[in-house]
Amino acid sequence: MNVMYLYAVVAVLLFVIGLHGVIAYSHLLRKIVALNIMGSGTFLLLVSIAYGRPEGGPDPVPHAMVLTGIVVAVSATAFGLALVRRLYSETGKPYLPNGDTEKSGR
Amino acid sequence: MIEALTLFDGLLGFLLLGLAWSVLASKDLFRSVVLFIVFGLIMAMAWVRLKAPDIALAEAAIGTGLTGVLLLDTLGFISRNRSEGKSKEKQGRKGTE
Amino acid sequence: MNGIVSIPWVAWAVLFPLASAILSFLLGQKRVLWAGIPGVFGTFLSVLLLSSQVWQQGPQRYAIGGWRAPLGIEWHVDGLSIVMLLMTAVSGLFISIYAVGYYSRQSRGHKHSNNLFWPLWLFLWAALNGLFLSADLFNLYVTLELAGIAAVALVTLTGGQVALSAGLRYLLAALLGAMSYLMGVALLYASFGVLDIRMLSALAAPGPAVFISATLMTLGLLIKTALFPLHFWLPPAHANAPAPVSAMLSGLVVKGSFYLMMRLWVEVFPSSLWPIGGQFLGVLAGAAILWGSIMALRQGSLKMTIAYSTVAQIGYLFLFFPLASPRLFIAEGEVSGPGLYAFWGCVYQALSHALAKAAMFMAAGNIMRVLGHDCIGRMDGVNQRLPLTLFAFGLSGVSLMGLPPSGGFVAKWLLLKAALEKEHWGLVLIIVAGGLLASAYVFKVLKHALAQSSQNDLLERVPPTMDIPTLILATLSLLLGFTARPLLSLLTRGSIF
Amino acid sequence: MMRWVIGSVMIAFGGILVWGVMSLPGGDGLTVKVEERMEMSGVTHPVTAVLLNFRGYDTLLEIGVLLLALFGVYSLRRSRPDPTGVSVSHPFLLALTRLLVPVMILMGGYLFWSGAYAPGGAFQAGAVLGAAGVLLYLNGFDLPGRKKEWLLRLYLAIGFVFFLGIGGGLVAAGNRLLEYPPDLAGSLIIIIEAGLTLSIGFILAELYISNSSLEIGPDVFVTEKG
Repeated sequence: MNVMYLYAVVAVLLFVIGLHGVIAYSHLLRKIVALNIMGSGTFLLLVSIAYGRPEGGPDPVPHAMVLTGIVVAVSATAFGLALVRRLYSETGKPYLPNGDTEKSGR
Repeated sequence: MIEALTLFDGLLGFLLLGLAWSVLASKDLFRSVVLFIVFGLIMAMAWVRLKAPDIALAEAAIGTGLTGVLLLDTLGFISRNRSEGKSKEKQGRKGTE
Repeated sequence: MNGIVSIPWVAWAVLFPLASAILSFLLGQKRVLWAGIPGVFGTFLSVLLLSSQVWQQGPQRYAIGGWRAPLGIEWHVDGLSIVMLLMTAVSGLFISIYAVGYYSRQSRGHKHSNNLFWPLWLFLWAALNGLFLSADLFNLYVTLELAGIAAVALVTLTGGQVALSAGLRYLLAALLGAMSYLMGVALLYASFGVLDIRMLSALAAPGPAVFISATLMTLGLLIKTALFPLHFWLPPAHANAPAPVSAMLSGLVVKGSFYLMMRLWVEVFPSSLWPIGGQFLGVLAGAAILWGSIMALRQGSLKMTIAYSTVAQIGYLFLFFPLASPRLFIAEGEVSGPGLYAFWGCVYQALSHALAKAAMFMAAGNIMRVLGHDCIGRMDGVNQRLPLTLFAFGLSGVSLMGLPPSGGFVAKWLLLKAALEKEHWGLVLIIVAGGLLASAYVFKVLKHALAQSSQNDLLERVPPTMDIPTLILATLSLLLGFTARPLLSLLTRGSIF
Repeated sequence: MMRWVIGSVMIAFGGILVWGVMSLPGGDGLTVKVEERMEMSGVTHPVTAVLLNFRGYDTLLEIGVLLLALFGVYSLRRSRPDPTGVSVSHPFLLALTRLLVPVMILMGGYLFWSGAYAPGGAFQAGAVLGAAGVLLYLNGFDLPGRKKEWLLRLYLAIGFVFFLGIGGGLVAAGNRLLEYPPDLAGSLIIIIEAGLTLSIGFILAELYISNSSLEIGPDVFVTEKG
C-alpha cells in the first residue's frame, strides 16, 4: 500500500511541476513538454491507484485509461508541434505574440 | 528485501521529479528535450514496477519514442532557421541535428 | 413498439456523424459532399427521432457493448441531453448548408482550404453528441479532447499567421483544461472505483479528495468554456476562424463544457460546495457579462465584437450557479421557485445563444465576403448589398439584447425572475446592464451598416446557400420565444435533477 | 515578482494535492468485475479486454482523436511532401534499415498477436510499424500507398472503418453498439486489432513525416536535412 502512496505523491508533484511549466515559460516547445509532464503525472496517479487495489492483481481499467490517454497526448503533441513549426516559419518566433499571461517568466 | 524495493521506489520517484524539474528549468532547449526522453524511459521503469507492462511498452514506443523524435525534429527545424536572424533568444542552440 | 420506434436512435446519433466523417475523408476532396450531406441529414434525423422517443417514453439508458456501468460505458439520455442535442442538430444543419455555399466558391482559389473541413466538422459534431449523451467521466474526457482537437484544427484551416497563433493558444488552453479535468477524474476513481455519473452521485461523500477533484474539474472546464478571466483564448480563436467555424465554436462548442460542468455540479459534487462555489462563480459570471460587453463595444472589427459578445453571453450561462442550488431539484414535484427558473433560464440562454450567435457569425461571413473586410467603421452600404443578411443580423441582435419575443428574452426574463426571488440585487443590475450594453454594440454595427454608400458596385455576390440559412437561424432564435412551454417541459421530462 | 507569486501558488497547490492523495482510501476498483467477465470477453488479457470490449467505445473515439490530429497536421501542409527529396541516406543507416525493418515488421506482428493473451496489442504493434515507416522514409524509400493518395487514405482509415463498421453493423443487426456476440467476440476483436495495427502504424509514420515536411517557403529547409 505504501508503494501506491509514494507513487501517487510523485504523480501529483509531477502534475504541479508540469502546470508550473505551462504557466511560467513562454517558449512554445517548453509549454508542450510541460503539458506532457502534466499528463505523465496524471497517468502515474491512475496506475498507482490500479496498483493499490486490495483485491487481485492491478486494476486493468485505469491501465486502459492510461493507454488511451497516452495516445491522446501524442496526438495533441504532434498537432501542437506542427502548429509551432508553421507559426515559427511565419513569424520567426517560437512564442505566442503579445499574450499577457504568456509573457511572464522566461 | 522489502526495504531494498522501497529504496528503489524512493530513488525512482526522486529521479522522476528531479528530471521533470530539470527538463523545464534547463536553459538549453536541446538538453531539455534529451532529458525529457530520459524522463520517459525512467517513467517506463516505473510502469514496470507498478505491474503495468502494457503501459511501459506504449510509453517507450509511442509516448517517449514518437514524442521525443517529433520534439527533436521540431527543435532542429527551429535552430536551422535561427540563422535567418529573426530571433535571437538564448534558448535552443544552433546545429543540434 | 415496432419499426421506427424501436430503432436505437441514440446509437445512430453518434454513428452517423462518425461514419460520414471518415467517409468524407476517404472520398477525397471532389466527392466530399457525397458523404457530408447524407451525414448531416442522417445525424439531424437521428437526433429528431431520438427526441421523440424520449418525449414519448421518457429518459433512456444505453449500455454500450452491452456492459452496464460500472464496468462498461453508459449513455443517459434525459431532457437536458435532448435539448442540447437538438440545439446542436438545428444549428449544425444550417451551419452545414451555409458551409456548402461558403466553400463552393472559395475552393476555386485555395485548393487546400476546404479539404478537411467536412471530416473535421463531422467529427466535431460526433464528439458533441457523444458528450451530451455520455454518463461516464472518462469517456467524457475523450469526447472533450475529440471536440477540442477538431475545433482547433478547424480554426487553423485558413493557416494565416493570426489564425495559427489563435489556434495554438486555443490548443494549449484546451489541453490544459482537459488535463486538469482528467486529474479530477483520476481522484474520483481512486476514491470510489466507479466512473458512472449516476453511481457517483450516490457515492460521492464530501472529503478532501472529492473537494480537490471538484476544484480541478471545475477549473479545467472553466478554461474550456472560457469564463472570465480564463477567456483569453476565445476572442482571437473565434474571430479568426472561417465563418462557419466561428458559428459552430461560439454557438455550440463552448456549450459542451458548460453542460458538463452543470451536470457535475448538480449530480456529482457534494452540495456543501454550492454556497461558496456558487457565489464565486456568480462573481465571475457577473464580471464576464460586464467585461465581455464593454470589450465588445470597444472593438473595431465585426468578428471581434461578436466574439467578445460570446464572452459576455457565457457569463449569463454561469448565473446558474449563484441562482440555483441542488436541493431545489432534488425535491420531487418542485414546479416553481428560483432554482428551477435559473435552470430553465440558463438552458434557454444556451439554446437561444447557439442559434443567434451562429446566425451572427454567418452574417459576418457574408459581409466579409462582399466587402472584403469586417471593419465596422467602413460598413456603409451593407444594407443595399446584403439586405437579408443585415436583417438576420438585426434579428439575432434582438435575441442577444433580450428583447421580446425572442428566445434571449425568455432566457433573461427567467434569470431575472430567479435573481429577484433570491433578492440577488447585484445580479439583477448586471443582467439589465448586460442587455443594455448588448443593444449598444448591436446598434453600433447597425448604424454603420445602414449608412448609404457612395459606391454601389457589387464586388462579389453571396450565394443563397449562405444568405438563407443565416436568416433561418436568426428567425429561429426569435421564434424560440414562442416555444418556451414545450421545450421547457421536455427539459424537465425525466430530468435527473 | 510574478515568478514568486506563481511559484508560491504552485507550492500551495502541490501541498493541497499531496494532502488529497494521502487521504485516498485505496478501495476497490473494477478488478473483480473484469475478472468475472473475462470469459465472455473473447480474449484472455484483461487490459485488452477492457480496451477492445468492455470499454471499446473509448478506444473507438481515441482512434478518432489520432486521425483528427493527423487531419490537423495535413491542413497545415502546403503541398504533398516529396519522399525522394528528404533522403538522409548514409550507407550505414541504409544497411541498418534493411536489417531492422523486417525485424520490426515481425515484431509488430508478434506484439499484435500477443495482445490477446499478454501485454501488447494494436497500439504497441502499430508504434513499431510506425517507427519502421519513419526509418524507410528517412532512407528515401516510399511508404506503401504514398503514390496513390486514395490508397494511403484507406490505410490510414481502415482501423477506424473496421471498428466503426463492426460497431454499427451490430446495431443494425439488433445488438447494442459494439456488443459482440460472445462466440464471435474473439474473432471480431482480432479483425479490429489487425485494422488498428495497420492504421496506427501509418498514422504515426504520417504524423512524423508530415510534421517534418511542413514546407516553409523555399525548399532548402527540407532538403538540407541531416
